[in-house]
Amino acid sequence: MNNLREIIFGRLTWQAFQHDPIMGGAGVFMVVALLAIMGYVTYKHKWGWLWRNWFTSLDPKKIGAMYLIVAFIMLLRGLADALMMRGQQALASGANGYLSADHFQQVFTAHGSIMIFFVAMGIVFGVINLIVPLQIGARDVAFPKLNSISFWLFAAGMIIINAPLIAGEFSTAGWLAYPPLSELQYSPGVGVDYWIWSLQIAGIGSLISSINFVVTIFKMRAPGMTLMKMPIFVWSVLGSMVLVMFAFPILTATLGMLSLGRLLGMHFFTAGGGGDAMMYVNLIWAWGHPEVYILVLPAFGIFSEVVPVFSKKKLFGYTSMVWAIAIITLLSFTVWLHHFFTMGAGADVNTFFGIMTMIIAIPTGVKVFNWIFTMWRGRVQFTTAMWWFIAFVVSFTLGGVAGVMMSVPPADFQFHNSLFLVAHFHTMIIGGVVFGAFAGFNYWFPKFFGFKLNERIGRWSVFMWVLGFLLAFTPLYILGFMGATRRLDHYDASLGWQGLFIVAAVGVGLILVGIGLQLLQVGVSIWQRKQSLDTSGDPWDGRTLEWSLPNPPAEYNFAVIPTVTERDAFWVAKHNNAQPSTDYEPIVVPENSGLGAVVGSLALVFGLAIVWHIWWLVIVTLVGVILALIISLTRDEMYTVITTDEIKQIEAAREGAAA
Amino acid sequence: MSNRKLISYVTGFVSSVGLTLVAYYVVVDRAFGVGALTYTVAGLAVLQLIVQLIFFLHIGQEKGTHWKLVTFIFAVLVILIVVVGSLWIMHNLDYNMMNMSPDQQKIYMHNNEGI
Amino acid sequence: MTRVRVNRSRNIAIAIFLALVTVAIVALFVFLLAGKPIPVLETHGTIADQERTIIIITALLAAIVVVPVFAMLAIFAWRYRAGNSRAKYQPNMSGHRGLELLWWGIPCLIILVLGIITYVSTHNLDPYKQLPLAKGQTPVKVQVVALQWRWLFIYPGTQTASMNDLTIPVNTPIELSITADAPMNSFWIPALAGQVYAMSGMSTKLNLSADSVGTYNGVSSNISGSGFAAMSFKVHVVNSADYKSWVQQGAHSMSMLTYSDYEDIAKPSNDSTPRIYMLMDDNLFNDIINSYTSASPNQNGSMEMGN
Amino acid sequence: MSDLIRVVDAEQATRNERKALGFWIYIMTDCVLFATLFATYAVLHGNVFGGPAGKDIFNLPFVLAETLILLTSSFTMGLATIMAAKGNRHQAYTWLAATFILGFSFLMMEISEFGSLIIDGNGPSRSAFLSSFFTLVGTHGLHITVGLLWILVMLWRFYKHGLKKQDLHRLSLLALFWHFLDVIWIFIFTIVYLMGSLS
Repeated sequence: MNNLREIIFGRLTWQAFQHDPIMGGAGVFMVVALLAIMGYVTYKHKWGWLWRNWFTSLDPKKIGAMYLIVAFIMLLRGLADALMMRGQQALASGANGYLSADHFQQVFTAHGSIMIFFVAMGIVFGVINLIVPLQIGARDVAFPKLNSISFWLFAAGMIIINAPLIAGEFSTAGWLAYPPLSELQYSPGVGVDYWIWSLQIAGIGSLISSINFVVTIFKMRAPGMTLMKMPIFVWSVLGSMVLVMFAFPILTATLGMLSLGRLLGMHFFTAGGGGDAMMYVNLIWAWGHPEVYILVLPAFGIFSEVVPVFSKKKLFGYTSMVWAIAIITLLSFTVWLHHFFTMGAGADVNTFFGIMTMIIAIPTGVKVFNWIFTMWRGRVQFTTAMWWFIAFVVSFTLGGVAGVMMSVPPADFQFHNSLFLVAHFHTMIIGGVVFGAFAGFNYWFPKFFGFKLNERIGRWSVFMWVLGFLLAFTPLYILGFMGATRRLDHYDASLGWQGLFIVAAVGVGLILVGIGLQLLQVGVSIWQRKQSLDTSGDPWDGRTLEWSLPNPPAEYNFAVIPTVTERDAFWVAKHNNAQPSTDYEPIVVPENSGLGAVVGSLALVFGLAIVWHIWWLVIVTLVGVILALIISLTRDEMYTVITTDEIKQIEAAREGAAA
Repeated sequence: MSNRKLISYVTGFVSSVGLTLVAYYVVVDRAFGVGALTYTVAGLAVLQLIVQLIFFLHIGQEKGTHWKLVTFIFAVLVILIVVVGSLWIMHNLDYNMMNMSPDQQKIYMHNNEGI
Repeated sequence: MTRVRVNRSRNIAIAIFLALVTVAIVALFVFLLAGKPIPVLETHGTIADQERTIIIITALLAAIVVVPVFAMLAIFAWRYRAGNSRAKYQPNMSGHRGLELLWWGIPCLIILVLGIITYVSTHNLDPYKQLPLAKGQTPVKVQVVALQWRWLFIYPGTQTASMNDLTIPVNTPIELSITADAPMNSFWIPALAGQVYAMSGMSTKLNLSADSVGTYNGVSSNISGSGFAAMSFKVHVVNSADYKSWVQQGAHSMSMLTYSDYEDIAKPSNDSTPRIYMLMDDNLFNDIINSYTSASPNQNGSMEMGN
Repeated sequence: MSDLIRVVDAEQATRNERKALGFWIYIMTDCVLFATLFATYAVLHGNVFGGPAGKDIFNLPFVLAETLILLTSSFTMGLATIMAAKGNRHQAYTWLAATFILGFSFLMMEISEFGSLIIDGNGPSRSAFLSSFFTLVGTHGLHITVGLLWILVMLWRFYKHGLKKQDLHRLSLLALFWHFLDVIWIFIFTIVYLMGSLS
């Protein structure tokens, strides 16, 4: 009998659903929230509407919005994990905190994996889907169906990484799961498998999306928009997507080899059998370092759009900024060893990678100088987006100092895996990517919702965020000097660290206040949207093409694709008060396609099945994916054509609303 | 137009087969020392890569901006950095860990000096 | 005109408030640090001393770039704010070759200087480099094995091995060979020297020398399973006479350490109380490495396979 | 209506051009994936852990046959594209079928090699060398299987719908994929088999 159960359910048993109160509580909360939402949608008979307008939509703006919704939900989960860790470390001086060591290790592994793979990557792909087609004067991305598949693989990965709250437990091996700890010998449970397959499925989604956007930027720019006339945000996205394109295959191969070690007993990285765990560390960081530049380059791009607009001035040193992006893109493949200076490589190897790490700091520094000199002799308006830029420069530059300090191998021998390092990468990612996302959110919000966000509450949310951020991470820098390593679930009272950990907990509390103010900002802005309506489509006197469209832009973006003659295309058109041309041509729009949702759900079931070794289900879902792809790819692509008079009506209706 | 493509395929095919056979027999008959053999065989492989790229994959013959060529060159650059970098790092790491017990040293010498 | 004055006083009030907040925070951190050990800065090892100097030099070099960034950010944000119509306004100014040269050039120079420092210091402070020996001095060799959540120290040539207690003579070069019979760990004594990974099936090296007697903390700084947080040990730096008598303890310790005894204590455990063992097998360190690398089950019968 | 058809055809042409570039970039990313597996093989091929090394298990004549078969299939795939471009449906169909047969026999030879290794107890879980060997050559085998499946789909479409414009475009992508797999095999043949038998 047992044998039959194993064939059907693999290693899934009832015990897998039993959890300790906190994890079980989180799982129940998640299921209840999901059921509540699904119940509300059923009550409102909105499933058809959701399927037609959102789940099968190939409009990149809608896919971008869905990315951002998933990223926001995952930000809440990541923050909850952060709070639990701060709480544990504030209490665990000389005693065990309220979490067991095993549970604490699941919390920091989930915090790291979710924040990087589902919050940061979600924000990057969300903003790119929303903004890049608008800025290059395109109606769509190069491969609309693949774009939908990418999102649904990302969503499937998100569900898999949250499934351990319901069944089984999550990995305790950290966000990069170094073997031999992540091999079967030391992690026999399902935790590491959940981690592998959630990242693998989301990673393949990211890879497909990067190919999509590189071809979009190469082939679908408005006529006349040469590479050197593109908005600088599009340059940073091009750099980021090239990095995704060439780094994610390394992640796919490495995660594949780790899972082959766990599923079929292969010996790539195992302790015995000839395996070499150092090769895993080498490969995972050969992907890992380009990954952090994948996240930060689009944030640099957002600031390169925000600062010129709110300084009423051209971007300072456009060519120099483009060269900086190109150098960062190439050099980010040559520095990865600084993540394991202490593994025992020789002095020559450490010196080479140390010096390469310092060299890559030069273009980053140049970009900061160029932003600051964009403010020089400008008229700087301190909107919330601009305050986020100030917060970015303050935190990112401090983080940069810590980075340069750790680029010298002997100094890194004292900082590696200490809280100094933890404070450094949080300063770079929160200061860079998160503050960049918030600046972008405030800057482009009117474009998609038609009204501006409240400035006063926005400013206060920035101040609270920055104060909380400094209070949360300065203690960690200091604790690094005191010899505190990362990932400690308790520590000796004699070391005298508790006071600093309490200050860090207070800091995260202030960050929560900052986030509360942001939610308040959105709520109040929605409530008072009448007062801050913007019907001109250009609330900030913008410079790039997305501001030439009404708020929110039509599904096809541009009724007539504009021809571009110079950089800052919209600013030039505005000052020559060129009216948008009205000789409309029929527009070809791809029909909705359920392929993305189908492949995504099959990938979700595949992921869960392979984690629980339900082999028959693994084969069924794989065959399902192959069949779905063959059927959809051999069918002739169906288009709907918007005729010229339909366009006239839509544009006329928009003019009416705007007037 | 099509017989020009035919000639390209035929030349590509014949030279590929030729290069493969040369590499094969050079190794089987141990024409020179192991070190020299390794480099010849690697050289023949790169040669065949270039042959296939030109005659089968028609690289560089696209009209308009050569995006294919640009992405190919960047891919080769990344591959060289990652592969050569990894080999240099891992060799250096293994060398540093080398003070193992005597019989490991024998295995290590045998494997690494032997290639 | 009064509105402007009110504005100015409001700004001054904000400035004072911010200054007070910063002073309060700085005071808080000074209070929290008073009397607490800061090993990375208060170093007691020749290697750690040099590493501390490099940390300070690098921070200062990086500050050369950071201080002007903050200054210019504040000045430009204030001087060119929209309200200040007196400031020069050049909307089409989009580049300046001289300035570009400045902030491409100066960082390159700084990095050149830092690069030289890196080259010299990385070779000088390489954990694998033997430390210079005074006349007639012989380095003390210690073999370290990272277990599941404890540290075993083997003193080859003596009959002593100890758990979680590294006792070394002062002002003597110590040569540590480090391996693991556990997931990847990192052997780190902040006060004495930089860290180095401890990995199974291979041995890494760390050369250090303590320059003052005392007790220091050692930790593992790489996650190695559930007991990782408790994986610290004490380092007792004693004068050479005390060291000689300490090292003899093993000879008359009750608990013996053969390979099979070793296999018992290598099982996962959180019992981190220091212990002294009588070392029976002088080749224990290599046998532990051997159990991972050689396929044939070695004579001690422990066959470590991947799964 | 005619101008709608014209617009849709023009749209399809630009989309096909983008697909060609997108597929080429996908192949570049696949090269990086194989590069990672090659790097792992190069690092781990010495770790035989008491098991057989490369020269003990490689049968060079057998591998030479495999290589020549795959090279020929690359040539017949080229002929299929030429014939399809000329509109000669029968010739295109025959050469494509020939490519399938050659590709299929290559796959069967590879599976038999793997099978005999596993039966002798030298499966992928025997040592790091064998793990990296099976994974590198196996991943190439998987790609060949996908290629063969794709050829079958194309054979079915030629049989059922003749030479339609969109299928010619799909055939050109398939040929690109097949030639790429042949290039990867050249490096496997050289680095794994030829260099393996030298040590």
